[in-house]
Amino acid sequence: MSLLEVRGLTRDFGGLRALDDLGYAVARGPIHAVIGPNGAGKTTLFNLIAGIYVPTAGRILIDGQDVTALPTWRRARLGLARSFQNLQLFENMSGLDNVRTGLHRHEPASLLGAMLAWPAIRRAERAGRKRAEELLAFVGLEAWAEVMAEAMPYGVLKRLEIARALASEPRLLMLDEPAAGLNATEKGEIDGLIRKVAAAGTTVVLVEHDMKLVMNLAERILVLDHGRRLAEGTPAEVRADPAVARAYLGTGHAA
Amino acid sequence: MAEFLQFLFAGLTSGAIYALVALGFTLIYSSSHVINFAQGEFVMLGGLATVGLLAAGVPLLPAALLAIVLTAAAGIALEKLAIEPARNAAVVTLIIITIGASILLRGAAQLIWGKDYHRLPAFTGETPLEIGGATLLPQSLWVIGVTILIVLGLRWFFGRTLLGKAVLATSHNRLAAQLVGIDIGFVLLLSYGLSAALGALAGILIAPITLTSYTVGTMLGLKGFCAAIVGGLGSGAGAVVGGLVVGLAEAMATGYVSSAYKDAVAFVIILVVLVFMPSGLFGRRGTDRV
Amino acid sequence: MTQRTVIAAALAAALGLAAGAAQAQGQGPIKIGSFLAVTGGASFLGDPEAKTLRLYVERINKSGGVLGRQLQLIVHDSAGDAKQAATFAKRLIEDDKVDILIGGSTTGETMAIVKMVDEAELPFLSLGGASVIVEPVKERKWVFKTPHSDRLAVQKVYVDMKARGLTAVAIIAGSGGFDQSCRKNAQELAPTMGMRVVADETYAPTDTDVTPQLTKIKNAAGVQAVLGCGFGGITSITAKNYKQLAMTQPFYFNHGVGSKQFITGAAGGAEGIRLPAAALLVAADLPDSDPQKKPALEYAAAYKAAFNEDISTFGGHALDALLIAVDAFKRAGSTDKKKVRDAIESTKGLIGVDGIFTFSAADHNGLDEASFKMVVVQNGEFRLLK
Amino acid sequence: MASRHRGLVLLAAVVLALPWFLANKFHFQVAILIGLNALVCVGLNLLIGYAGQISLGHAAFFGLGAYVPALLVDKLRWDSSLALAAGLAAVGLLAFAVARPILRLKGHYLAMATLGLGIIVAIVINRELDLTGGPDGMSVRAYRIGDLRLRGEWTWYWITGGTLVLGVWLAQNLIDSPAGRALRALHGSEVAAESLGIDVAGFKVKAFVISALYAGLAGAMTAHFLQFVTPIEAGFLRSIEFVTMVVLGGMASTLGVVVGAAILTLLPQLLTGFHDYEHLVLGAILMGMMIFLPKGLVPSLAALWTRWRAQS
Repeated sequence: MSLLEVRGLTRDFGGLRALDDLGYAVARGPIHAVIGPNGAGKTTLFNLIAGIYVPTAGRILIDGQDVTALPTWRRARLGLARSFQNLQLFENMSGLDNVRTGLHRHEPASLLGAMLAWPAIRRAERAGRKRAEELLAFVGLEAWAEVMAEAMPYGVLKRLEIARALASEPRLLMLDEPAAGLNATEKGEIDGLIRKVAAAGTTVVLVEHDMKLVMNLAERILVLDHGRRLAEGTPAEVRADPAVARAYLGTGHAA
Repeated sequence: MAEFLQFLFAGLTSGAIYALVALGFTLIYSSSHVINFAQGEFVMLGGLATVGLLAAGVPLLPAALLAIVLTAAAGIALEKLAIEPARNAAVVTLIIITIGASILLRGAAQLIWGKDYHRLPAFTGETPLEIGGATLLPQSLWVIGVTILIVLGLRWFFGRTLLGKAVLATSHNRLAAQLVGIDIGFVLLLSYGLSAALGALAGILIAPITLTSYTVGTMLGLKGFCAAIVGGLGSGAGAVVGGLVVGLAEAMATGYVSSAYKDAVAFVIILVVLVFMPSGLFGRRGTDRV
Repeated sequence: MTQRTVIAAALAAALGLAAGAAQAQGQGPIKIGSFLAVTGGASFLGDPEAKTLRLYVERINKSGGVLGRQLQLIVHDSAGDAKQAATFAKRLIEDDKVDILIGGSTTGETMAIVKMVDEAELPFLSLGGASVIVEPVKERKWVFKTPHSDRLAVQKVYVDMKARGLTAVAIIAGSGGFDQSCRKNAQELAPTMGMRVVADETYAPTDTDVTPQLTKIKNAAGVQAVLGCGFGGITSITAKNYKQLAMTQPFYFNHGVGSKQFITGAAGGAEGIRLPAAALLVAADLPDSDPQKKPALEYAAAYKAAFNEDISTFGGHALDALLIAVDAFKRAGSTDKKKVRDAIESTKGLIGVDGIFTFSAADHNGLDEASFKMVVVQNGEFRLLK
Repeated sequence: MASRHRGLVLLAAVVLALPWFLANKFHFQVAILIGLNALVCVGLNLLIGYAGQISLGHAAFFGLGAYVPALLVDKLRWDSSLALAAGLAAVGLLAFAVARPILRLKGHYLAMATLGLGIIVAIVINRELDLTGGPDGMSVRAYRIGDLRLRGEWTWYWITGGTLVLGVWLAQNLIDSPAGRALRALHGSEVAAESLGIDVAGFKVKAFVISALYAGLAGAMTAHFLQFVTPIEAGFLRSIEFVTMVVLGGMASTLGVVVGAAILTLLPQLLTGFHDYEHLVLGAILMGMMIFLPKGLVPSLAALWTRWRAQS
């Protein structure tokens, strides 16, 4: 059974069809990528899977369970995590607290218990703190633990967002343009980080414009154009597909 | 029928008053995304300043114009001295600043003009017009007429003039507006000045009907805020519709249900509208873009 | 540790720790403490009250004070808020150690502190309207009041209506405490006085228009007279709307409209309206034999000279309270609280501007009803209804 | 000692030491009112400061907390504690019922909706004359536990002080917990919070209800202490006062809002000498503080202090 599957997924914005009857399945294991020219529907697909948008038609299944009607937070609790194209960090929190928030689905979230300082919660707090520190180290941000997110540089925020997503120990990690806006060195770091994540057993789906990065990282690639599937396959297959080349050349996005 | 007409006139008059105040809210919100809780005080200032100038022997028209200019100056000062220095503050901080401003303005008005209430003479007499068995004061027509003129004027300003378009551009995207060379500082000053002037004009127009004193701003401000929200913040037409909805609902509820809870009507409407339309009747519905 | 510094500094400043608060009793000035609704919705009461107290304390001091001591007046603005009033009253009692309390412009402010003055055993002259302030007298040992009871106001109106053969009355009342108390009295008194309430409408004091309410009254069956309960700008609007709708039933108001602003604000709409008011309002119309005429005219002149405003009957409540206090201090021969209280209770025939006061153990209002007159607006002036 | 307890210990120390500096019953009364307002603000801060949801209507809960128990005791002769529990239940239920639809709103729309809710409750209390005594208010019986009547400044000082310390302890525990981080997270980014499995709508409702309960409890205590209550306690201006206390003292700073409550409760006492100029000065102070210390007094001063220390 696929870890993630969408069937007949369609989404309209006003008169515009952003995603058109898309079928797509993500198997457990490797790194997947979704590419396509601007406006191809990549982020829309992510937002539909995450539950930010409601589909106009179609179904979304996680591990065979139909989640189409579930709100975002319930899907997250099933093991779906993501990063955002335009960074959505908690600016009012420190680096460490950002990551600790990622632990939410594994922690006792009772308000009453928290107020009364129940031992179980204090214990979870200590364990969570340790886990978050490990995760910060994993993405190489130990030094930023006590800095408020609003004071962090862009490259750091990118990695912090991944650490936060990892904290929820997702089955499926969706990364929306993880390399956008990064310089070559930083891109190298992100590349290594994604490999590390995948090696640790998390399935990764990423949307990315940087073809070098995608071709290097991904084992399977879905190509979207105008909300439709243009091609799907290994990097080599996709590279060889004439339709893909046409679509990219047509919009000036040479790979 | 006569009874219905009477309620209708009352509702239209009150509605037009609320709409005038709401337009002031809308103007400032459009350019700066600040809700100015001192908006009602501009209405108060306009009315009281005119009363004061009249008492000092200035004829009505120059007194009214001078009062509008003075109030506009107060609006500009508010922007320059209080809003501008705190432009990066949180929404609620800005709310407290404008509330502070309204306390300050009320305190100043009470010192200058005392605590008595005053009346301005009606522009064209006090003889009520009789229409279908119901009566309407000529001053109500002034209020309704000027409201219509202002809405048309604002439409022209935003649609046809460069300055108006600059204000709109600032409202949509401040950074982009700055990049195309719009002087944001000036646009903000302008919209506060204009909004204060609008408030003052409202204050002068309604003083013959509602009388005026240093306390009239509070409730008029709240009702105006209500109207602006019902209409959907930032929409001029919405502000007018919102004002009329609130005014008419109050009058009809009083007339056909009960007057005991009349002053709650506006707020019940607010809750009902917002539960079903979280951005008001004409507000932009935003989707999070992530 | 910044927090502690801030808290400590604020507290020290606020609570006046530095000030050597305790002053030798009996040597310094006689302290009169007052908390009034100087601002806010009830400022039509508190403002003239505060002005009157300041004016007359100054005058008394100029003429040598009381018992050879000067009067010291301490006024706090409660803004009509009962919690604020209670805190200021506590401050006056505990911190300023006043010799007498005058104040509470409204019933709410007063009722919030009646228990407090009882425990502090301090004489208290309230300016509030409701009769519960001094009743039951047994529980109000230290509380007195100077204004006529607002129940009496409605009684006066009803008597006048009945004399004109009007028995079906419509009420239009504001939502404030003063207004609602009048409305409640009007409803409760009606059956006992042979009146019927046939319509009952409410407005908020901040309303801009009351034509819908008045239209309902106009179209209600059998309304013979209308009673307005309220004060402030909205009463002028009501009178104006009444005229606009060309309503013909005799229109009455309670004593809340007893100030010149009401008439000027109504733009002619006040003409013919009747209301009960202290004789003060129509002092010029009183026969020369009336003992109140002279003090009332004097007060009106002094107030006008000092503030360039016309008097309202509410300032008169404060003046009477001050006069009663001064009289009691003199007769008690000291500021001993028990003696002053007893002296107030034994006040007899004191001529105030509201009327003539004679207190007793059973009556802590002590006003004769005769001094509450029916008044009519004629040619833009309040005139005594004869 | 965990960092979250440092402020608590400081507060407890102030509560314990303060009576030495209070000269008379008036001073105690002001201290008690500060404590009760602070209690409201500690709860409101969870909603506004941490969860980032504005409310301009919390006086409604304060007012209901005052009126419902008072009425149950007065009209139905209920036991004080039972009435208090019922009052808090009523406050909690109302908050729960309105929270979900209202908290879908954002920014100024939320401000308006909460403001409207508050005003409606105040109007109802004001209008139901036969029940509540209307605008002139009603007397409230002293709180009774068995034959013991809780009266007087000394008693209420310790009740208030103890409740405030307890209230701060509970709030601090919450802030420093998974649930507390969830609240802060939805302030930072609702969509990110949702994507991490946080039930944003649910947490908003819970924060709203908890803050309403703080306000309701403080309202009940205020009414029992003063033995009198008027509809002003539920009114729009009171709501604004509470929010101002929170913002002035410092959003998302529990000690900050206590300081904010202290300042705003003291201001009328400090400014009363200005007489006619009182409102002018009050408005100027509010504006000045918010313009120059937009993050609130305590956080702004703390930041200055850190910078000053770093420089020297």
